[in-house]
Amino acid sequence: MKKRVYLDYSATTPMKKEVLDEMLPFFNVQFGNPSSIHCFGRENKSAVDKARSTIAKTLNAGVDEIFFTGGGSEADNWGIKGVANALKDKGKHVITTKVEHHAVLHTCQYLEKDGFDVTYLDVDQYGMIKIDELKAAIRPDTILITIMFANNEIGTIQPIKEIGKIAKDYKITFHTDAVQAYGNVKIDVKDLGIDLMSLSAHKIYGPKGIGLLYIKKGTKIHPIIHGGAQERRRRAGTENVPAIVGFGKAAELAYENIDEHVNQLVTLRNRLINGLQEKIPYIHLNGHPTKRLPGNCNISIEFIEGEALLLMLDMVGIAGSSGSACTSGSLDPSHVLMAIGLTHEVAHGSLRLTIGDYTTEEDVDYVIEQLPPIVERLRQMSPLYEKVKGGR
Amino acid sequence: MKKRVYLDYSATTPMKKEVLDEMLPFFNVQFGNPSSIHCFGRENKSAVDKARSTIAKTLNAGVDEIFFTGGGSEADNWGIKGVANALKDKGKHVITTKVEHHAVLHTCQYLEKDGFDVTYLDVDQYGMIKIDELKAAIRPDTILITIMFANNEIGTIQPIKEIGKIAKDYKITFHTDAVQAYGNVKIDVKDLGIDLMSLSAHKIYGPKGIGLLYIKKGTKIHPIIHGGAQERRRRAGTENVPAIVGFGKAAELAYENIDEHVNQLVTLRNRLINGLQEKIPYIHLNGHPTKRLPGNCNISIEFIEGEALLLMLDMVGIAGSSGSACTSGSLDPSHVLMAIGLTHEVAHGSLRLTIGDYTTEEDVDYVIEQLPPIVERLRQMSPLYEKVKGGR
Amino acid sequence: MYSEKVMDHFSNPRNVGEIENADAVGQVGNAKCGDIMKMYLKIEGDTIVDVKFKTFGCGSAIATSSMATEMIKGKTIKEALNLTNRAVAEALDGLPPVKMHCSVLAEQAVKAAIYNYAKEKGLHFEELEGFNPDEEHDHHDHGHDEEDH
Ligand SMILES: Cc1ncc(COP(=O)(O)O)c(C=O)c1O
Ligand SMILES: Cc1ncc(COP(=O)(O)O)c(C=O)c1O
Ligand code: FES
Ligand code: FES
Repeated sequence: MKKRVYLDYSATTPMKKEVLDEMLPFFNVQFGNPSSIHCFGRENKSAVDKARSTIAKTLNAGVDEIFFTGGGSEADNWGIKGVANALKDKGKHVITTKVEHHAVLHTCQYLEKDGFDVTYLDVDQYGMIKIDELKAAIRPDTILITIMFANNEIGTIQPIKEIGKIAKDYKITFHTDAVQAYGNVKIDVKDLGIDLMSLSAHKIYGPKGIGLLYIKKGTKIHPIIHGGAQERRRRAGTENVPAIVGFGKAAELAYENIDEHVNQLVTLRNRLINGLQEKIPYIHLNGHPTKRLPGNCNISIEFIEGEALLLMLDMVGIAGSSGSACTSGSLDPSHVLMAIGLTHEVAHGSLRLTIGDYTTEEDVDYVIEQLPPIVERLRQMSPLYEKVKGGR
Repeated sequence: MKKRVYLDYSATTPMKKEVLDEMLPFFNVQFGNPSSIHCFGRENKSAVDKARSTIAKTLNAGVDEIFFTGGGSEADNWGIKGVANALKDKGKHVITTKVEHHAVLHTCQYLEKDGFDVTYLDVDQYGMIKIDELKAAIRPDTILITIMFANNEIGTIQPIKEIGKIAKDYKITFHTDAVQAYGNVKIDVKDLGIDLMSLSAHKIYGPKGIGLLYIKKGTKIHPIIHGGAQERRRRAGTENVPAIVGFGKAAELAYENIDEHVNQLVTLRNRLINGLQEKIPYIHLNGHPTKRLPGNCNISIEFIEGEALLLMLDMVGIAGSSGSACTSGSLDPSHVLMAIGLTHEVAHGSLRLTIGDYTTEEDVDYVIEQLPPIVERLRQMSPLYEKVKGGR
Repeated sequence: MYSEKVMDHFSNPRNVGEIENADAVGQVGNAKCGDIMKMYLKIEGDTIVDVKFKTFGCGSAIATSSMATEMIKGKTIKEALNLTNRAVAEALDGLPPVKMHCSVLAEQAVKAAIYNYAKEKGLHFEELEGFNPDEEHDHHDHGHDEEDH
């Protein structure tokens, strides 16, 4: 078989075998509806409770503060719209950033159509918000601050504890999208002052289609999926028992040796970044040099375009992703790369390679070997490159 | 092992082995994100497309009219709130029934808080709406009719084609919750005049946590989960590939021999109903005698209470469900049983046994043998029963 | 996502490069996605005897550039001016709807080169009437959002 190197762990991860094994009985043996009174249901209720408590422990949260959803996007939508609807009589101003995931950004834009006012904070060249600007944006009618924990494209980790403190001082609800941070950063919701937090299992070697919203006790929020009395009446729908069980197992695995996992990722990532920087001219790293996700390498490769690059990498078996307009179907280059001040052209040539638990040193070296000639080939085709070769 | 007879197929079903087998590779081999450009993603995109097309065929729908969701409840919420938000400038009146699933009912109640006006149609003793009353309820500002295809408690199947015709005549969007009907009734969305329809995979031997909303081309509807560009920009969130693939397989199996499946269920169900009616006095069938789901048996057993009954059945390994307040956590007896005119006491003593593909004649006979003594025991404890024995 | 032909022209693009002392050079940018294409023509009489391109753009942009150069090489100027983006896309066995706009780049780059050539030589081509090489073209179809936006 052709060599295949998966470096798109931020997009999604393979499920760990231990996770699948844990899930299997719940598909067709212990399949009952946990809301049912009979034993087919009851035994499932305790499996769900166990997963909930495992996850709660990894966050220093209470078991009654964890609410399962159909994924990270639903959790983001719920956190934001749920608070906006619950507090709209108090105020209609929301603060977020320009670098949020679309699940947050588009939800905020929808709120704007609905009469809310949203401030989108700028970020610096590393993708960091400025605490002063956050403070300055706060108004008497601000009801919600939603700022992501770690960025999915460039990996930058925001100063969550400082934000939490400000939110608390001003008595504003604080939501954070921690979909990328979970499993890669230690998170103590109490210590960080988080009121609401979105997570998704498929980013931590768990199943797709399951996420959760952490809701600090006492936080005012409406449901967005109405119906049955599941999740203590806050999120309707028959519990996705196998997925919840899998999420619990994945969370357990992620946090039982997180230090080791982080070290391994950082080592491999630095090898990759250094290797590429040595071999390819006119490239630079996006995101913060140190306050970044352990597995994230996002580089801009000047004079070339991301989709073409991904296609060529795919031909040699390397799977990555790009912030190029041409890959997104939306025709605008990544809003994150634009927000950190890249030009259209440079944003186009960005490549995100994200490392995970199954990445090996060999994989990294294979990329360091394969990427330079591909870049060179594309640059030879590029009208932008001529000038440089002549000019510089 | 103790005998275990599962007769709660309307609550949820075990996943078929063929469904699980089809899903397995997508957990950790073909695990890519279908939105990605590389081969890990692309091969998944075609798996999703295939499932979408299989399901579309069972409904006589277009592939571009199927939108996957995180379950039946989300689909109901989306169908209703999505249309309400899209059409609120045209009107704010919605028509539904008193016997809808909570996912519809509570969503409509939420709309009422939001300034919408909702008419809840009555039903007759069999749980059927009256077409005249539907027509009479229509107003110039009616934007949506949402009436379930088949009832989850009593199994009654509504006159969907007539409703579809009226909706069309009056140019009102028509949504139907077909979560219980799918796989048990042949559904041709074009012929029936359905604009929007909610389905859920776990009721047809597919996975939990996956459903869909059928959206007829051209229907005006807003998203409720905003974010990424998945599902043609209408429902954000990384596609739950294994679950979608499983849903597709379950749909295929459900419709490849639906006539046989229905016959088998009807035969067993009638055996159960007749057997119980012969052996137990003071019981009667709820729901329509003929226009009902093939696997549904819902009987009211006078003078006893449902939770106690379920617990005793559970002790002999029989899993059923009840419309009793005591099982629901809400303390109100089933709104469906109240709507068909049962008294509080009688509603309390209702038992729903739902038959499915793995139910055998033996299972049915076991229930016919076990239930009468249990009922007798509970009746002996009941103060209501004394009077009857004395009086009649 | 892409047809085999697109992938072929993408991975083995024909006529990549520059022509020294080209008779005609045109460069256009795509307003939609910010991509750039540059076309070099060698013209003898009214025939295009050689053509080369350089493209900063996606797989589809590279493949359409390559295909367009093949389709106009050896053709007359008039024939080249009649090349439409649809014809290029068809020759590639089609493009995904969101990628149709990339093929517009190829059509425009050819036109831009000939436009510059005509201006320099004082020639007039009725096919170029109303053509403005600096105008950012935006009128071609691409994948559309659903009705609800
Ligand atoms: C009629 C009906 N509608 C909606 C639902 C909700 O579906 P889900 O559990 O997939 O959210 C159910 C089942 O619980 C149902 O029976
Ligand atoms: C930061 C961030 N938020 C939200 C999401 C959405 O999560 P999901 O795909 O589970 O809906 C993702 C991943 O896609 C993400 O990276
Ligand atoms: S050139 Fe950018 S999308 Fe094709
Ligand atoms: S008597 Fe206990 S809940 Fe009904």
